[in-house]
Amino acid sequence: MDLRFTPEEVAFRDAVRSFCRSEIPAEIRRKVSEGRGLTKDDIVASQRILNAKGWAVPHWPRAWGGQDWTPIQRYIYTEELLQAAVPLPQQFNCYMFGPVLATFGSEVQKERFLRRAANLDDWWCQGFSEPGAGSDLASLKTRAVRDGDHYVVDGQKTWTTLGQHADWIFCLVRTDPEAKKQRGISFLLIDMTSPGITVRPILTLEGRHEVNEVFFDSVRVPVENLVGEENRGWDYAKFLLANERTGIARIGLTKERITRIKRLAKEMPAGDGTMWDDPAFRTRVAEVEIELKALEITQMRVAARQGRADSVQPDPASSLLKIRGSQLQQAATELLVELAGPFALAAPERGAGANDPPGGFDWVDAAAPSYFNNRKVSIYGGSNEIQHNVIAKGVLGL
Amino acid sequence: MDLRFTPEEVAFRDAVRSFCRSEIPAEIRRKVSEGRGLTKDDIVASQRILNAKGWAVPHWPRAWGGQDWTPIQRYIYTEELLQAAVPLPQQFNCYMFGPVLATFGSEVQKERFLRRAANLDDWWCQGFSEPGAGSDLASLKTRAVRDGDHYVVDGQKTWTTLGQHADWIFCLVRTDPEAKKQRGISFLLIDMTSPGITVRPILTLEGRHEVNEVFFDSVRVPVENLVGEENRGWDYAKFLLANERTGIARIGLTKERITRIKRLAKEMPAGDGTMWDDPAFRTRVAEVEIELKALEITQMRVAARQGRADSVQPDPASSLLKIRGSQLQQAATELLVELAGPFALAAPERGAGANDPPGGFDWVDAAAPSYFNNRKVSIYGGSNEIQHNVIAKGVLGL
Amino acid sequence: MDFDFSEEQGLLRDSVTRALADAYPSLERRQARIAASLGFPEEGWRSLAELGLLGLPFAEDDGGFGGGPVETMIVMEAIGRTLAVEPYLASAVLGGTALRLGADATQRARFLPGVIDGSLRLTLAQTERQSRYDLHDVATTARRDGDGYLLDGQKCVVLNADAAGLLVVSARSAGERRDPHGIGLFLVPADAAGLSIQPYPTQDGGRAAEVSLSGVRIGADAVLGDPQNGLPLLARTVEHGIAALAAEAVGSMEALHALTVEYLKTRKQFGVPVGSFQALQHRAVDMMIALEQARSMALYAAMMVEAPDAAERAAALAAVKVQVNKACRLVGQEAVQLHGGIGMTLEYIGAHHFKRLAMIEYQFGDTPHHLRRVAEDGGLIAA
Amino acid sequence: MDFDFSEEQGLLRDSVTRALADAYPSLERRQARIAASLGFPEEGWRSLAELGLLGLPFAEDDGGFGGGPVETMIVMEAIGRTLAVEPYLASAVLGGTALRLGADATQRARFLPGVIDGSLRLTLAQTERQSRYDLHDVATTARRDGDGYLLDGQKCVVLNADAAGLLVVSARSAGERRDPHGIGLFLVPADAAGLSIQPYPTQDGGRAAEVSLSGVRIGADAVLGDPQNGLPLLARTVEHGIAALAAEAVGSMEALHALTVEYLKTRKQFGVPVGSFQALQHRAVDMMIALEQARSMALYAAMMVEAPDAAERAAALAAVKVQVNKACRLVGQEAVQLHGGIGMTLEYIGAHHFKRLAMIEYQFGDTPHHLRRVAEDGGLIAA
Repeated sequence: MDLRFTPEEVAFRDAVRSFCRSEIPAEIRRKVSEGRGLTKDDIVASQRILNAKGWAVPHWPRAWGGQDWTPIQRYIYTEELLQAAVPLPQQFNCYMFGPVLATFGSEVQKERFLRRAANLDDWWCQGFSEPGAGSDLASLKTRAVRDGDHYVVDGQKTWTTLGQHADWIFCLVRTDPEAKKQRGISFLLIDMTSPGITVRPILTLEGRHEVNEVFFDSVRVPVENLVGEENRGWDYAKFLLANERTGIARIGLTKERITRIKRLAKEMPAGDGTMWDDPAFRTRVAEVEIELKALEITQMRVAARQGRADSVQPDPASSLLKIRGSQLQQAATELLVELAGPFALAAPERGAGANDPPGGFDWVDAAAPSYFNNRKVSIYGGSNEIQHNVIAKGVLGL
Repeated sequence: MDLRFTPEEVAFRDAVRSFCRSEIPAEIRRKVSEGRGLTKDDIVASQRILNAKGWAVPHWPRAWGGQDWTPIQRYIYTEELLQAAVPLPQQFNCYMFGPVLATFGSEVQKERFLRRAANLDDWWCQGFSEPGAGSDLASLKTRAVRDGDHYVVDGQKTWTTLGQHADWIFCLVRTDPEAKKQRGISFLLIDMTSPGITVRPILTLEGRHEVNEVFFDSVRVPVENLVGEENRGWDYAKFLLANERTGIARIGLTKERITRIKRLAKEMPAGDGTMWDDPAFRTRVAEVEIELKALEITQMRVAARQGRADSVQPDPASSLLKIRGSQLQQAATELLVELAGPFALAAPERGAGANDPPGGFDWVDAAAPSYFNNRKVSIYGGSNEIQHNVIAKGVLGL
Repeated sequence: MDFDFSEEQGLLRDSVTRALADAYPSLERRQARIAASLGFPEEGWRSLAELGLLGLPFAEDDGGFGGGPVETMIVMEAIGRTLAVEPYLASAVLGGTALRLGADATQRARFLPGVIDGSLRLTLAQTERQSRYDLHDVATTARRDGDGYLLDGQKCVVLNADAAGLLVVSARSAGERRDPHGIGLFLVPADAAGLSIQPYPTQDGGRAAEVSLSGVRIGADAVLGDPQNGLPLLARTVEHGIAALAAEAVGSMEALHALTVEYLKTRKQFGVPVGSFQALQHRAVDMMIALEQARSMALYAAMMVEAPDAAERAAALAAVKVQVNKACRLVGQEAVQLHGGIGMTLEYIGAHHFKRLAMIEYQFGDTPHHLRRVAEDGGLIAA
Repeated sequence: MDFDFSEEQGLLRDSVTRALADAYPSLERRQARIAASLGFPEEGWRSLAELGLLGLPFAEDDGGFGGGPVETMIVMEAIGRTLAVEPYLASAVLGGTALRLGADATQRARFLPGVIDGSLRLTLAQTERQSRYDLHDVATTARRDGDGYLLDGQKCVVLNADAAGLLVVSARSAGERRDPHGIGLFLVPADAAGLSIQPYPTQDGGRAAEVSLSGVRIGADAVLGDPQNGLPLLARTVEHGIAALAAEAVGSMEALHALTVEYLKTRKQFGVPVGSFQALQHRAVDMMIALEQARSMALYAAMMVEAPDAAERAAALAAVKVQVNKACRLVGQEAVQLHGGIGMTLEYIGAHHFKRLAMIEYQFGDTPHHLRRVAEDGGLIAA
């Protein structure tokens, strides 16, 4: 048992750390750090820098741009990106679509899509959730009916993150309406420019356009865009959702937030000094840091276990990481709003002529939106309630 | 709307307050305050003083020693006793047995038992819970079979509080084994000296003998000891359990604990001063006080509502009072243990020759036992989980 | 002790509830009202005046209706339930309290008729860059200038300043930045020379502004009470603000809790209503407990906000804010969580309740601020 | 990075687990062991010596087995799981660490053989009436007296003092009561003249004592390290105590959580297993999360307790204690609650786990104490 990184792991960490800080534009990292929205160009630019280095899709098969990293290296890589406030590689391209296609796609599909996905030449989004099928995904209703060389798709998807930027969407569609719930579902790739697709924005709490509804009205999709076998889409989705958990605790993100909070606290007046001089505030920060340290070790324990030959399944501990990780991400944003205090009330849209930020603090208007936005992390990707159920059943046997 | 006490209510409060402090022996009140066990003699002595004043059973019918107090007066009375660390009138005699008998008993039974119960001439205990029937009381198994002028009782009761002191036990017994759950249950009064009764102590967390198992082996009970009608005992029990909620939040008890904690904190060294000089500790005390203040108003709202002619049913808000009241009783004991700190480790049984209490603090050994003992308050009388179910169903309609 | 409304209070409750329900029948209509240039429609304000709500707290001798804290509570609860954006808090409660308790006969005669008929709106300019929630931390200066004063300084996050005709401004006529002594409250017309207002929307659908004062000249008649000892008046003004916010929070939480319970009953997942899951039931119950505890504290605030003993009153209102803040957070967060995705979207009224509740936590002092005040003063229970 | 036990560590784990399971097969047997005059049976201590556990932390040159913090963690976890009452913490961990890190060659030669073969038990006498958890708060005095010292003072809640042959006592040879400088550690034989031990049982089945020193004379050879600068050694000793307690807590929580889950599966109410209620399931999950987070911190403690940087080490161990304390409270309280009445009775082993976990919170510093230390030092993450 040795709980320290090996010298090789330390060297790797330092390499990732210095690359992140020297190569990714500071302006992009500032936006991430402040919790302000990124433009599509920001995300593409950052990912292409990573991809040029060979680091956009390290967990993919070597043939498609992956790196044969150990689980610990992958863990280090993700955490370093997060701590440097570098946008993670576009999630749908890199952590969902890519792994599924590399595993279940045809050679033609791989050739056509994978390298473009890694470089964000194509932007992929996800078409899983429907208005009546959120956590209960298997009850989805969007259907695809075979018509010659095409499927004809009708239905509606929702919570489609950044679908407004997307060139392609990978969808779960019902191809056999007779089959029970999980069966009869297929995994289809759909060109977002196809006639019959409408994208409607949904504004989230903080007022940002992050998610969409996507409507399909007799959309014709070539059968060559079916992934794997018809009616086996549920298997591919399960594979994908297990992959989604990678780095789900977002330790590095919360660390970066805490670091920033401490820095800002030293500049925020309070009483005769600053907020950092207030023992009660420091205590609340420390509580989050301590819980985060424990979660960091827990995450390393999980990562180390994944490195063993006998464990190819996703660890049930990923539910634990999801629950506590999301809680700590949220706790950090609560501290940020507390720090902004009376100034948190001001909204970012200050309008023309209003040059001075509230109280002269240029970050306070983004504090509450960051808090609002982060309420989602305990909801999406399988809500924390679902994760509790998973542990109760899968680990405790209740 | 006037949220203050009327002058009459203030006068009443002052009268109860001064009576408690001048008439109830200080030694008994000290034991209550420190959370040390009372002897049977302590409890009897205290209750007889109250009864001589006419205050042991104020909520009983006037004919049997009650006072025509308003709900607000009853509330004031209970809270003042608690705040003065006066033992409340023996619960089973005064809040359970008495009201049931006064409402459902025969005149002969009332004449025989009620005045003796009010004066603690007879000590009553409760025989409801069974090993397999705790929160799910209706599944009880102890049976009573009619044999001439007697019932023959066989079975087992558990969690019988202070049954070791009891002269009598009021029991729920199954008289019709064919009937479904709630039906077929009768309410029987049993002399604890009857042949066939065995009492076995159960020691609770803090090492005290507070509860018992009571075994019935062919115990013969005269039929005249049946309360009301055969097989209608469940109705009487429901009536009793609704009564049990009276003053269930125990605001006064927690107030008394907080007062004591503040006093002790001023004497407990910490750093260059005392624990009371520690802003973090004071903040934790204040949090409990604030929550308690809110609960006090909530309890007054409930009490005021009970005073209205159109509400004779127990208020569903009593579940709320039970939940939050028990949590605050427990929170206060946690603060007490925190205050005792390293000295909390010492157990009360110090043995001969060990005259010096740990660190010289004569109260610290009772801190943890008080914390341990108070874990029960969120379990008994319908656990907090059951109370949550009650509100979810009865108030929210879920 | 009596927790029932009087007949008049019952009528007030009915009328204000009906009027606001009419004005705010849907989220769309609320957003349309917010889109007005001041963040609310003028006719909305006029209808509050017509209902008599703007004169509610003032004495009948001053042309008001002689209402007290309970009446304000009734109005603010209705505002909270409907998420109404008219500046009742800024003008009637904050500005109104300062005038009601601080103005002399001349000032009352001059300003109150307009306040009551709705033609004059007020606000309180108190927060500063460095003050956080400390009312006694005032860097804005009021220098003697002949009979009057010259005001210089910056005020932050002044509620609805762009809709106000008159600002109540705290400024220091003597002493060091954090001295309790030397603070005065001054009445500054919105069109005063040297006054600049930079308005902006707030996170919760309201409006506020940065206000800068650069050599703003005011006369002797613009001083509210004692120019050197105005802190008690400012404190009482903010205490009324806290009592009003508590009631608003209760109204909003009540609405949000009802929405949540309704959602749990109707939304199905895995073939059954979401509300059939016991874990969610218990959390809805904990929300209700928090709501009821906050409701009790809103009543306590109404009872204590006119209490004569300043220390007792201050401790009580601080305690109220702590309890209400905690309830705002729990009820708001749990509502979003129990709703799932829909709770995250601006298309859902519940999301707007969540945001308003989140912001109430940071108005007039957050939880740690007031908790510290209660603790420093030795708590609520004498020992 | 590698979280697996080495082969030797695996063997150690198996043997200690087996031995303690044999010694503690039931609650009745545990209570019978406690009934022994010292609170544990002598043969229990001997069997630990025979297993080599008493020599585990000492260097092979000193006759030990050269184990490190991971080995101690393994033993303490097994002790926690079985609620064993042998004074391993007091003697092997606390006394052992003080000697291992502080004793010179002569002292090692004189004492370690007995410590390792079990004939000499140790303990640490540190807490004083006014010290609370502050190691630097020492009123007990050590006055020079010829070559040696005269010790005077009172020590409180000294673990298993009545079973110890040698006490490691903190005392002040210079400076004021709370000066970090001027503190020394002194070795005092249990039979020293002027030493008085008043033993008593503890809440959790263990034993402790009030120890008074009245002109206790010790020689120069009884000073452990620097008599004026012993605080770092004392701090390191207590850090090892915290690491050991963390492991013990994890073992106990693991057992208690398993008991709770088992109870939920078997106990029926309303005709179904209690564990079929979702609200209880989710709470059992939260217990598991707390347990796993504490387990991570026990590992972190083992990793950091020998770290060279004193400030980093202190912050790490303080953080460990905070997290473990919180877990002890949550897991203990929830276990009792989910068990219902049975969890309240001394006839149930789970109740004894609850009490031990409750007391661990208050050994070597409670949550507020260590939280303050972490906060004062600026936290764990550099900013």
